[in-house]
Amino acid sequence: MAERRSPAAAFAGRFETASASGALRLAELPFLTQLNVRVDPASLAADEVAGVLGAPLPTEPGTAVRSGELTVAWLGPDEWLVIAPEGFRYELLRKAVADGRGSVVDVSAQRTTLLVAGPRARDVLAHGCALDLHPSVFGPGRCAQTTLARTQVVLLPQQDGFLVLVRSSFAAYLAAWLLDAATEHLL
Amino acid sequence: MLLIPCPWCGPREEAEFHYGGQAHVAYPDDPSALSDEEWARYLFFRDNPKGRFAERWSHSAGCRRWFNAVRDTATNEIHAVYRVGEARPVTS
Amino acid sequence: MRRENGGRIDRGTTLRFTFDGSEYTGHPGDTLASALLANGVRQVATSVKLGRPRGIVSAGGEEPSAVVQIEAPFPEPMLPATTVELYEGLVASSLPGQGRLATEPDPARYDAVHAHCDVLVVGAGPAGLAAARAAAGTGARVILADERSEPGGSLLGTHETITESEPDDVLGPQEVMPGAEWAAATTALLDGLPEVRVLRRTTVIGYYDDNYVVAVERRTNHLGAAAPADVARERVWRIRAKRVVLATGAHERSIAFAGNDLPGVMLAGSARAYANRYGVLPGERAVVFTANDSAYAAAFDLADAGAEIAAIVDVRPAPGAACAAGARERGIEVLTGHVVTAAQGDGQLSSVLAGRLRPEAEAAVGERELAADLLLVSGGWNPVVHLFSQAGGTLRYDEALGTIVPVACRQAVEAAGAAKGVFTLTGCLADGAEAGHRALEAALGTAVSERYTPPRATTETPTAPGTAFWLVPATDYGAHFVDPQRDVTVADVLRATGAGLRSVEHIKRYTTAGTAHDQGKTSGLLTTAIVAHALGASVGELGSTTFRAPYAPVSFAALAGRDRGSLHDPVRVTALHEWHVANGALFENVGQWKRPWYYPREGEDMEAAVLRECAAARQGVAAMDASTLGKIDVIGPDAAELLDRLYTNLMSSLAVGAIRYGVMCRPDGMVFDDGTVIRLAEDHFLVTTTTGNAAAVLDWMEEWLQTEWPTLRVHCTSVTEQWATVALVGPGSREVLAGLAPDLAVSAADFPFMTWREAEIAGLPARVCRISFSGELAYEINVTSWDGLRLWTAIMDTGLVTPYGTETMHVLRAEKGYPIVGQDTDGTVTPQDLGMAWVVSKKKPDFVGKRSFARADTARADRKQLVGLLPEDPGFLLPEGAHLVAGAELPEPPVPTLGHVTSSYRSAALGRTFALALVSGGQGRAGARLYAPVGGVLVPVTVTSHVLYDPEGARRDG
Amino acid sequence: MSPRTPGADLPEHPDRLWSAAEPKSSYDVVIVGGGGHGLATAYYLAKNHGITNVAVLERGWLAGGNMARNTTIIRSNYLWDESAGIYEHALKLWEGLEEELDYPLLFSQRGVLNLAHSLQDVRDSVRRVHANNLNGVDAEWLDPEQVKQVCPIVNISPDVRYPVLGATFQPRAGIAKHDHVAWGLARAAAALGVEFIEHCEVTGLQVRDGRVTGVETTRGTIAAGRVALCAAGHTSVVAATAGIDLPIQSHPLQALVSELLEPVHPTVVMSNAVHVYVSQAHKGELVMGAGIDAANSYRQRGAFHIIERQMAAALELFPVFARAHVLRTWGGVVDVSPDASPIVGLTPVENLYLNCGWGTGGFKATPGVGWCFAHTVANDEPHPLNAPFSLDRFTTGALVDEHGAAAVAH
Repeated sequence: MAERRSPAAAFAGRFETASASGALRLAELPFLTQLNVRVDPASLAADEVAGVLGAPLPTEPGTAVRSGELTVAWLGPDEWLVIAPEGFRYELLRKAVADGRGSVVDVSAQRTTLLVAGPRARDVLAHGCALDLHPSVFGPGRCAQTTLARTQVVLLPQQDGFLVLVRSSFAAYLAAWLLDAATEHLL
Repeated sequence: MLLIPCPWCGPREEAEFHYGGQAHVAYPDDPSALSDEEWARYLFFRDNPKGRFAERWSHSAGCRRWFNAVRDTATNEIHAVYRVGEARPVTS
Repeated sequence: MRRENGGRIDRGTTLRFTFDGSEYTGHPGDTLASALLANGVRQVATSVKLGRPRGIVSAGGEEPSAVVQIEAPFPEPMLPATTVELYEGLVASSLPGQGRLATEPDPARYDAVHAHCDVLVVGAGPAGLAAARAAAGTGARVILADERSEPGGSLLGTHETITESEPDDVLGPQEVMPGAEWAAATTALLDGLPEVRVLRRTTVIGYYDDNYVVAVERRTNHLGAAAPADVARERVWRIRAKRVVLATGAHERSIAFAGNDLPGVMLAGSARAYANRYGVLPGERAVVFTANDSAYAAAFDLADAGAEIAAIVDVRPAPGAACAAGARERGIEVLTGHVVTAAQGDGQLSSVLAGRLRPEAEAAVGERELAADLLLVSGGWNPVVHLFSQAGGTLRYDEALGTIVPVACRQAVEAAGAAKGVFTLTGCLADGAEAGHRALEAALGTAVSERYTPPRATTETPTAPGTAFWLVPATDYGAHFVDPQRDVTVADVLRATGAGLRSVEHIKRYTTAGTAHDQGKTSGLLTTAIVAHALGASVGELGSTTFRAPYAPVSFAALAGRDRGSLHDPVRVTALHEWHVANGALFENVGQWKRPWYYPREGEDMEAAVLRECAAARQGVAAMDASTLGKIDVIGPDAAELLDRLYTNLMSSLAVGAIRYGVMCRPDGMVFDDGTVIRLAEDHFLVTTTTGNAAAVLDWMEEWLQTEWPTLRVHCTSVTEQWATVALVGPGSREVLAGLAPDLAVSAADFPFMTWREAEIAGLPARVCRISFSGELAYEINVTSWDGLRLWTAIMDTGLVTPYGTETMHVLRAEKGYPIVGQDTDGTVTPQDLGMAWVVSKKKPDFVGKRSFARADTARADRKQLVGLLPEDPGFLLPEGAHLVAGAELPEPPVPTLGHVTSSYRSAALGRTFALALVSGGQGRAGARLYAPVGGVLVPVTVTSHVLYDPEGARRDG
Repeated sequence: MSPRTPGADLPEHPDRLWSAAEPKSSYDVVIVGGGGHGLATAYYLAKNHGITNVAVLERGWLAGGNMARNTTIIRSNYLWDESAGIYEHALKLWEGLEEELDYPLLFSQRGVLNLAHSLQDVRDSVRRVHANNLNGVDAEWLDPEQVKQVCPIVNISPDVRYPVLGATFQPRAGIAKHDHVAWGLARAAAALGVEFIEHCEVTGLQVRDGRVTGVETTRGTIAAGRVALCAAGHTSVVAATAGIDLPIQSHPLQALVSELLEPVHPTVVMSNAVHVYVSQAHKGELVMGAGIDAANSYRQRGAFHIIERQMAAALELFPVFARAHVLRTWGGVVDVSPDASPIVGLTPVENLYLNCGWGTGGFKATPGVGWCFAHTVANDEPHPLNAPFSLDRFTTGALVDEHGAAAVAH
């Protein structure tokens, strides 16, 4: 039986080639667990969720918190994205928001995660992202839902680059776009 | 490209937003009680001032939240943004 | 003619180029214009209407005359020779007013980049460099953009000298240095700062709302054929700046006199730049015609470089003292109170007529003929206020300066230096530094005590106030050119005012002045002044016309950037896409999605393939990738209530485990979308939408939830790509499913129509829905999109299943009379029109669209309604889009239409062609004969029910 | 040295156009708005109905609004019978207008191609062609090869993102020169006695007992027997002063022009799917229209990203345009109605007449709407061709929905 397949799997080789010079590191981080969490941040359920996650839900727009292997990114005033390692069990989270107190929707396969890192990462993204990606305003601990090229993404700045979460059906387009945008930066 | 201050996410490019037309046009409580004229007004008639205009935007490529803005349609200057359900602020 | 030395050119390197078929040489640092002048080429263009010879007038982007065609390395129309940097192998030709496009696609790369800064400084002349230096001091983020290859602006074309006011740890002690050196040193300093970016060859073309500034960088053009293919030739910079300083300098303007378009007539400051920057003397014997002091500096520099200055013709009673002294020193005759009445020559300037300006006389008369091959003209300087105006800034005519100056702007911008009418070098340096500091403080929102003290000029171009002088009076204005590129003369302007026109806008349109390649950079104000003269008004009264983007011409390709070819618009694909490609599918664009259209086998055309795929679905088993359907997770205590309000039918009554088809309307009652609703739990639904409307439906739900019904406790989340969906269709589908899911009870009783089950299919966790868009026994199997390919492969590996595409899906559903939103509807169709009154709840007090069904028009009996059509010739395929008429003969137009064919197919199941159509009063016309005019023939058709296949629904349970 | 290119310049305007007038205290008819529609209405009021005591009030310079800013495409290949009726009437008038006005309008029937890029586009296009044929509007469906014959520079390669699958072609369609049209109408109307008052902004409508009696302007009050609104994007603002709300919204629409180029583009190409329409005007410049800004605005300038997108789409269709240059961009303010069709007819206020909501279709309708609107004003009754475009269609629901199929949704 065939293996399961991630949306940008076909780009693995090209990502590797593009990463060879050290100017840029491109890779897909496939099969991460992603959960869309909706809950009133002022509710007891939110506290329970925080308890399960081991970190309070970030309430400042455009921020993300890390808790061990988890990243919790603000998506909206009552909406978060939990990014966890593959296979993360979220029954406790579901329970925390049960009985109409909120929702947890598994969106792990809805988006895939691309790593854009290295010294030229910011320059590459600047070809298609209108946000100010300067580390003084968009460094680790921030997050943003925005547009990259002609598709919507969630951006999570890291110490050395960015995680770019993209809808699976757009992943091939965005991968091709990133490789194209990287052209000059790899010369 | 306007820079629209999303009440949640802060200033973002106009292209991230979806325009929603005039704000504060409530869906009628009981449409069946309306005359055809009244229903037509709800369906099709919206203010179109040259000047300050309370309008709806959705930060569709960002936090997906609808909000209201007071924008001057003669200059495109945005004088205020406010959340759905809040009263239109006085912007002089 | 090239001087023996001097100029910022690399004399050690020779570049060969061709102009109008002749070969010439030049040097790096040359423009095409300077190289042509160095080679003695005077005529570089022919005028568009009058066919007059034209030469080089300026040394910059304001050039109104010398517009050339690049032929090689790649054809490019209409570039000012003054902005084309010379490169090896350049081939150019003169133009008769129209450029020529390449016939081959442009191989070059173009891209765009976003940038953000605290302060953007536009223009790297003395004011701009000082501004950038002042703004960059504290580590602020600064962008300095300049359109030339080398920063320095006017400093590159003069011999002015500068000294720093304070010793500088980078630039060193207070040395007196040539301005160009200071510019280079300052630029080097700026280049070294990590948060400063100096953009050379970058023209700011547009200033938009919220300090959005667009610039175009020309990155490889100056390399000619050596330009690397992987480097973007041009780059669009989309800059958001907290503050902007416009140090865009000033353009010199001409004066209207007879023959002022003759090759050899040149703006004085430009001639000076050719001599100093390019080491080129544009003529050997020059006359200078001026209304201000600045042209004296040009005269002196040319004289010092070896040209003969025949005379300076100055309209003023006297020049400034320094100018008078300088002329005396050099033995140059100054004719004060004089004007040039004509430039003369055959194809190029050979002499100049000058005469006394007599205010009482109707016309100035040429009294002296001065032999000359060069005439330097200065009618004054116009601040480059284009970007300030684009930003929404107001302008005014300054009587004392005789020009338009910026006043105020709502946006965070200010002008500095010559761009705001400061014309001394020391003044520009000081003004630039001030503006840069102000911008820095405003951008940071705080006072900054550290401050850059600007340098001062140690030699200055004299700048005693000029006089605003526009027009040499004459009896015939037929050769007094206002806009040489459009061949507009003073006579044309007078004709326009004579026709009754009073507005400058009308007159520009009447004459076409200002509409050429240069967009009137040097001619705009002159035109206004001539109109004022003609109307007896003041220049200030007439005001300035609007400046529009782009400031300078910008290539289409630069604006298009990388959004070309496969990157033009995202291609959305499903998890199964690679399989479809590998198995020969042809694809249909559905919105941004690529969907398999059909899978032709060897030798099959579309018709054969679709008949085969349809037969498989009706007689065996077939499968389609249905992953593109929109999927929305709707959860919360009020989820059912939300769906009740948005769908025309009732959803709250749906049992957990069951599925219902639903239709959504807009408030106007017209069908917006349709799909299935799956009840996963009491408070949990999965809604499917059409492929094209997935995003619109989610937006629709959010809009109502957030803006109208915020108290409803519901959350909607897109899960379109979470799931891969495979439709398994056909009488044999149960067997195939059973084989793949041994633990699933698949009998019709155990797994009834319109229910769903969780199951393991091919070892994969799946949700199976028993729904059908074909009328056959069918299942939709959902697995996570990671598993999509495994599921699909497992299904195909059974060897029993035929893959089918959207075309077959269309045929199958049409045979059953199922409409496709967007194909059988067009935004003017209600559910009732589709014969689906059953989907419109009578129980619910309200739902979106309900009120509109009570309007007069939606109640009409003759509305267009969905029907089936059977062509009387069962082999005739009606074209989709064909119309229907009542009579067997076509009267003269206009002929009222009864409706049109929305879908039309050959049906394997029906053994004939059929169609769906929207027909006026169609539901009452069953059995009627109508006619479709097709290719000049009236094709008879019979109206039937829109459900043509298995109307009793006998096949759905297999 | 190449010779100068013939045809690169335009025919001269006449030596006499019109004279600016000072406002009189009263007119039989005051037309608000001196754009193409106002001028055409004035002309036909005078010519067809003998009503010559007419003033056209213009807040700026005559024909300086959308008339001066549009891309001058003229066609009548609309889908619905109602639309085809009025646009085809206009096209027939265009065909005789140059002679009638004795003015070189540069009306060039070079044909218009409307491209189809998806299977649904094809269905919609074929539907429109068949509808046009029934309405006596010339229209044909062309396959990609035929498209290439009409316009050789169109890229019909199947490998592009949205390939050209065919096009509708209206041979009688084309372009004209907007200023010439406006000035031709103005000159002819002036000759019949119509007065033009420029820099005269209407700030209010005077209404007494449900009847309009005059207009307040920046140049004083002017009494009027009848008032005809032809203010395009600004109609809402003027109508509001008489208490009339209109179902229209004003949006910026952009256009741009290139430098003069040797002839490469022999027809007009429109592509709704990718928001491009382009022709090569008489002097040789490429004239292109872009998409409409989403948000209401009266700023005569649109957003830059719309131009960028338009260019990307334009180069997909016309790769040879790559190194052409944009010389100038500009914007107009278009008044868009809910069904993308105009509103022409009577109003709840007696003697006040409405002509608005033309969106992007105003220029091509100029003589047709002038003819019909003049009839409406002169007879206090809609002309049969504009009767379907009444304001009350929004109440009954009898819209003339020219949006066509919105999105393909299967």
